[in-house]
Amino acid sequence: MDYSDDPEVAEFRAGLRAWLRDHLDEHRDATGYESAESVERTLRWHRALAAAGYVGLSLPAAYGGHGLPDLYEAVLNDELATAGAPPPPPIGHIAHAVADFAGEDLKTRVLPGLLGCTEVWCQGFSEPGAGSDLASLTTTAAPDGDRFVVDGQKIWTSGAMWSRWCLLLARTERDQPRHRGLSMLVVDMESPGVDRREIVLASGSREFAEVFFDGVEVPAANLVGERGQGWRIAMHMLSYERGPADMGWVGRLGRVLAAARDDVRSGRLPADEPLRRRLAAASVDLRVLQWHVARSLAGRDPGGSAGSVDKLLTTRIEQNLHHVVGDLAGASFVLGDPAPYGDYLWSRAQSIYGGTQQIQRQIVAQRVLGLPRG
Amino acid sequence: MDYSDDPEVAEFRAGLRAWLRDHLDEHRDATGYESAESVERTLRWHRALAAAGYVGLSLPAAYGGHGLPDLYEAVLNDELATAGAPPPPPIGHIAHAVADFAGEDLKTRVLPGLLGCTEVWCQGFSEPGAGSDLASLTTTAAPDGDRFVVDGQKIWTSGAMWSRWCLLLARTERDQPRHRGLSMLVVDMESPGVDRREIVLASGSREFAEVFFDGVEVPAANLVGERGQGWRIAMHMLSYERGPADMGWVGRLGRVLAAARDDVRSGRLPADEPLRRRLAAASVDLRVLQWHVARSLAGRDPGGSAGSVDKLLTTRIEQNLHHVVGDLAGASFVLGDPAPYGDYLWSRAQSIYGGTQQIQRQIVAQRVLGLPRG
Amino acid sequence: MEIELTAEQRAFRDSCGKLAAHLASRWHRGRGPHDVGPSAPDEASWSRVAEAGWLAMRLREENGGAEAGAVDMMILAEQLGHHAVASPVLGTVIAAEQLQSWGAASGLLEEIAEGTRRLAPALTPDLTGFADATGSLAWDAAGAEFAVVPATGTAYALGEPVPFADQTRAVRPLGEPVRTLTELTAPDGETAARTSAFALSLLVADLLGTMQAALDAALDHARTRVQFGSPVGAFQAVQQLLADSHVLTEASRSACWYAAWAVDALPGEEALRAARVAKAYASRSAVEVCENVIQVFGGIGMTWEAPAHIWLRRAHAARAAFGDEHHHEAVIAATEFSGS
Amino acid sequence: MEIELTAEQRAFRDSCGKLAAHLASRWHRGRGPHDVGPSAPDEASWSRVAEAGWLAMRLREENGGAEAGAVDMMILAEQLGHHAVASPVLGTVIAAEQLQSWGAASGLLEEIAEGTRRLAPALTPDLTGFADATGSLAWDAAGAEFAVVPATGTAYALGEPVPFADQTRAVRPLGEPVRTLTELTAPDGETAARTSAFALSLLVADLLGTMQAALDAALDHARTRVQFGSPVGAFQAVQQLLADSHVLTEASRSACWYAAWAVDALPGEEALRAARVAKAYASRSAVEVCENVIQVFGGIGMTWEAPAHIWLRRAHAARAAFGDEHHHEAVIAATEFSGS
Repeated sequence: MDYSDDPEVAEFRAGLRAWLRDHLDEHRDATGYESAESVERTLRWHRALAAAGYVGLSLPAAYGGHGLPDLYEAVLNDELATAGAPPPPPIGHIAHAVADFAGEDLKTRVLPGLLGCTEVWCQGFSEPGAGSDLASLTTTAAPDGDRFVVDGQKIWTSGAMWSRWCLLLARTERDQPRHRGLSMLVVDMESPGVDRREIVLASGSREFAEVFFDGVEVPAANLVGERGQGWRIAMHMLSYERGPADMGWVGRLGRVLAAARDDVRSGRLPADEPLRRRLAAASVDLRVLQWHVARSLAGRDPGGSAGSVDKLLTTRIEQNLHHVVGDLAGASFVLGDPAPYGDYLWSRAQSIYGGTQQIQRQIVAQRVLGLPRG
Repeated sequence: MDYSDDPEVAEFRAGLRAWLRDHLDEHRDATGYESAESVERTLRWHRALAAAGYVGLSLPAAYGGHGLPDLYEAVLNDELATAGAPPPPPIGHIAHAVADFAGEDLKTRVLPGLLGCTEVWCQGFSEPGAGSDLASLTTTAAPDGDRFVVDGQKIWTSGAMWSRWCLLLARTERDQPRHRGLSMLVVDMESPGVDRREIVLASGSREFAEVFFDGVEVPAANLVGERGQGWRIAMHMLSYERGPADMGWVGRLGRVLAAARDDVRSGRLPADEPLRRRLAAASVDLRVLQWHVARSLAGRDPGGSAGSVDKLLTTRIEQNLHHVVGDLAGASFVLGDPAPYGDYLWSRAQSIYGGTQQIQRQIVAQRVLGLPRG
Repeated sequence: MEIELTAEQRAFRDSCGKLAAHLASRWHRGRGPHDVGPSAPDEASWSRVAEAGWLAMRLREENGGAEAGAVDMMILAEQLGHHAVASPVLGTVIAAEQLQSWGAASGLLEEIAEGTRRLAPALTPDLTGFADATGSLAWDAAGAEFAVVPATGTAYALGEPVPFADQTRAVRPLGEPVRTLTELTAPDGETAARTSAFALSLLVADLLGTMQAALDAALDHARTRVQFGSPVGAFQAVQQLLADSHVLTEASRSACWYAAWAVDALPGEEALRAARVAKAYASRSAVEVCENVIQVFGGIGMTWEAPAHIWLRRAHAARAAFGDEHHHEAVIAATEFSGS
Repeated sequence: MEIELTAEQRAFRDSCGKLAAHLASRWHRGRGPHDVGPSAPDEASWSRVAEAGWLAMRLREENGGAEAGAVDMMILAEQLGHHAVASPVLGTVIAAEQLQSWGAASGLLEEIAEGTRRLAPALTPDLTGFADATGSLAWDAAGAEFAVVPATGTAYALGEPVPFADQTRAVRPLGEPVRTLTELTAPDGETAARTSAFALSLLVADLLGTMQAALDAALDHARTRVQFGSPVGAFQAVQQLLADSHVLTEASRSACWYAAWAVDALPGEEALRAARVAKAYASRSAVEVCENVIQVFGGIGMTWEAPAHIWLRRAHAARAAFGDEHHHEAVIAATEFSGS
């Protein structure tokens, strides 16, 4: 049992911290894909990271990656979140899908732009009629000679308003049941017939969009893997989307708590003993989450359903934390700066996105605990 | 909108309080059907209540009842609980089944003993294989000329160790599906073939038993209502078992909170501000429960599924209250007098007995809110 | 004991519901936070509010009112919450009730009752109660001309709305003094307690209407939205969430009814105690219900376009106004659970 | 970073599990509270405990020990919890660790290590920590001869067990002084913190074993018990309860491992901070899990005959020993969240 970093990881971490000390300040305003201006700032940040060698850490060096173990991605996310830096480009799972399944030609065509952060990508999975139920997707990509013709609608497509490319999960095999009929395609978002509509979230965030496909032609050469392999590739991607363990959530939540602690210690926000006690309980939760995530990262195979355990734990802790800091803020939770209320709203989304809490619990019950299906 | 008692109810309440002032002290040790001695004390208490006119309040006067509205039963339960008196005899639902469904002969034979509290009754519904699922009962009462022959096993039969009579729900119609095959019988517990086995609860309570029936003969004249009507009678009985609204639970929980308040005010138990705040929150819950129960009693038809709403609300409040008073007790929650820990254990049973919390929620979802069955 | 609405009250509820729905239809949350309609009602809407008698009904006859009971006002407030009405009816009614308790001149109260003069109540900066000094905030003040701090005998102009989580109500800082009200006299403790109880009971009703509307919408969604081949409302996990939400809503209704009845029926201090209990309970419950509702809606519930966040925001804001559960439970802890 | 048990540690866990199961088989909870077997082990059982080296392994070599790490002790403690072992192994180990930190004579420690002298730790009357005066209680003291309060340099005889919710452990009042230990010296702060961290880490492991055992049993029950035509574990509502319980158990395991590692790897104060966090988390979680387990068992879980209450009782008692979540969170609140 040893929770200390191995020497190489410690060295990587130290190098990253030094780099952040020198470069973070000029990028603090890289607030994501919200407007043309913020996209500009965000891409600058992503390219700075890429230039410094911090993008594609776990991808093969042959395609612009760095060939490091997954753990390094987690360290990167953790350090960025802890430093209050903007997140790294959310491309790891897309890059893995392409690197691990696409043919040589497609890899060579798209991976440099992806890993160099010169082009924005999005991921077209969810549909209005299929929230947590991916296998029921209805967007079709009808094979037609050396191309596919795509018709349908995607939703919750993060960054779609600004993306050049979309990794699309669509139905190519009409006669195959549910998930066996799906394939994965790289779609040029500038193709005729692609239409996008911004989704504004309750928090005011404008990161998501709906994407409509109306007779969009996609070259057959843009097929990732084989026809009918889409479900398998999607599951492979989701296995890299472990969330809590490697997405820097601990660092992010840690900053929320640290800000509350500073407010209390400095007297900026008065906290009576019941509130202080709830803050202490939230700090207990967060330290346990940190240790749990360390154990997850060190010990487990990527893609185990244990990811659902981590997600449930993180959601529970995050939602409680936001209740506590909301109560600490008192009237200023609803008055004045809307950002804390937006963060609270986001905490509510954690039990919905990426599989609702109900589904996550069911996955744990059935796949981890072996309970029978209802 | 008027929450004050009507004059007749106020008068009844005042009379009851006066009677309790004079008579309660000699009966405080009537602790239920736990041992021969406590049964003796309990029956003395029940007979005192009966003699004073407080048993069978809502039953027809013709059979020894008092012909008052249901509300009076609730007032009785509430006043007894608030005064810290032992509960009244738990016979209301049995008496209603007999009075509302049995033939004249059976009524005349058994109601005087029941309402006069000269004989103890129990209710044989639950079975080991059917917890919340009454329709799957397997105990049989095979018709055989002018009698039935009963074989099977009942569980959670309260007071069975000390009962003379059992109101038994058993399967008489072999060819009828599920609940249409059930009938209700009055079984003499002194019949050959009846065997009882005490169930000791985790709290140490010895109120329950298993009852085994091995070829027990029951005269056909002891059939309540018609053959195959058992399910309907059982549902009718359960409609009188509204629990929270009319069982004095508010008074009982009120006494738990009042004791905690006294301990804090007198300094017997130290309470820091977080605990005081949790006690205050529990007192908020309890007052709301009190108002909710008043509304339930005044407004709703007996037997509506709203009983499940009341049960869920009460359970939530009771379980939280016991967490708070347990924490207030500190180490003495686990050390010394085992009664508070037993009360806490009982609070956990509230979400199980009489239909688990899961089932109650499902009833609310499907019958009250009209959601589809899964 | 008669714990239900009379036939007359049910009819009033229905007529309130109709006008509330109309008012709601004139306000739009837009496509995002920068596109929200103003919460101040247009002239036509405000005229209909005044014509309906909502602003007048609670006042005493000599002030142009009809001396309606707090139960009737609760019925109105629940409908305002149910339709998330943006027009500042509660703010006006509460300001008038407070001014009447300070013996304000009939003329002013009549003008408020007729809707020709628009006032908002001034609350402390933490929104937990009526302001007794400057530095306060006018609550539910969309379109209001001024707010009075009775203890200072002064009416203040109002600044631009400050950012507020609730999109349907405006909170505005007090500006320059515009008028002095010399005739005011502090109410006795009994009256002051009753006035606070009245304000709290309206907020409880607003919370109740809000959570019931949210729950109703979630139930509709659960019956119709299909996932994994079934309506989501057929899944036991969703049923459990909705059942719990119904329990909390019904218990809040019980609390709301009692608190409203108590305002006029019990001594002031007792009424205030009941109102504190109801406000604490409904505040906690409304947030829990609205959070459950968003969970049931799933992704769509997190969008600006869906109404779920409007209810959640209104619930949080109404929870804060006149004190949330922590505020009131701290009072209860100090009075009922403090050591000797 | 290497966050897992070594092959050697897994083998040790299995051997601990075997002996723990054997010890558990020699204790019976009887048919009710008046029929519970004594929690003191018989001579044969205690000999096997001593032979297994459980009492000696943590002590320093010069005191007859093998200087085992806290992680190994955690492995042992988890198995003791898992099988709800009544023999007072933890009490003995903790008493020995404390005496060693006070520089007690090798002779005494060797006797404890060999199982020939049976000691229990003396805790404050609220069980939240080591006693520093008289009026204290000996914890996990079944069969113990005496308890030492090092600050007074005195060993005390022990009275009859007081009623205790946990049927598997005995708590006994300190009686007459029986012996003076003149050679004791108070440990420095670093050592004292580490000793407390060690005791806490064992309690956390005991809680972890307890909740895992309870959860395992509930899972077995859920897979086999049929209601409404299906195993109860197929119902989504039951699955949700069990999934949450698994999450709490795994998070508690993560906390347990870190806290145990920290005892020997980090400075004493840091180790103690980690142990407080783990104890707070596991205390809260163990109760929640055991309550969920009883819910899944349904009626049968409420009987004396079923083991569910034994786990719940042990969880509550281990939660209280060396401080529950409220105790430790109050310390954290005071040190980390107090105003300037």
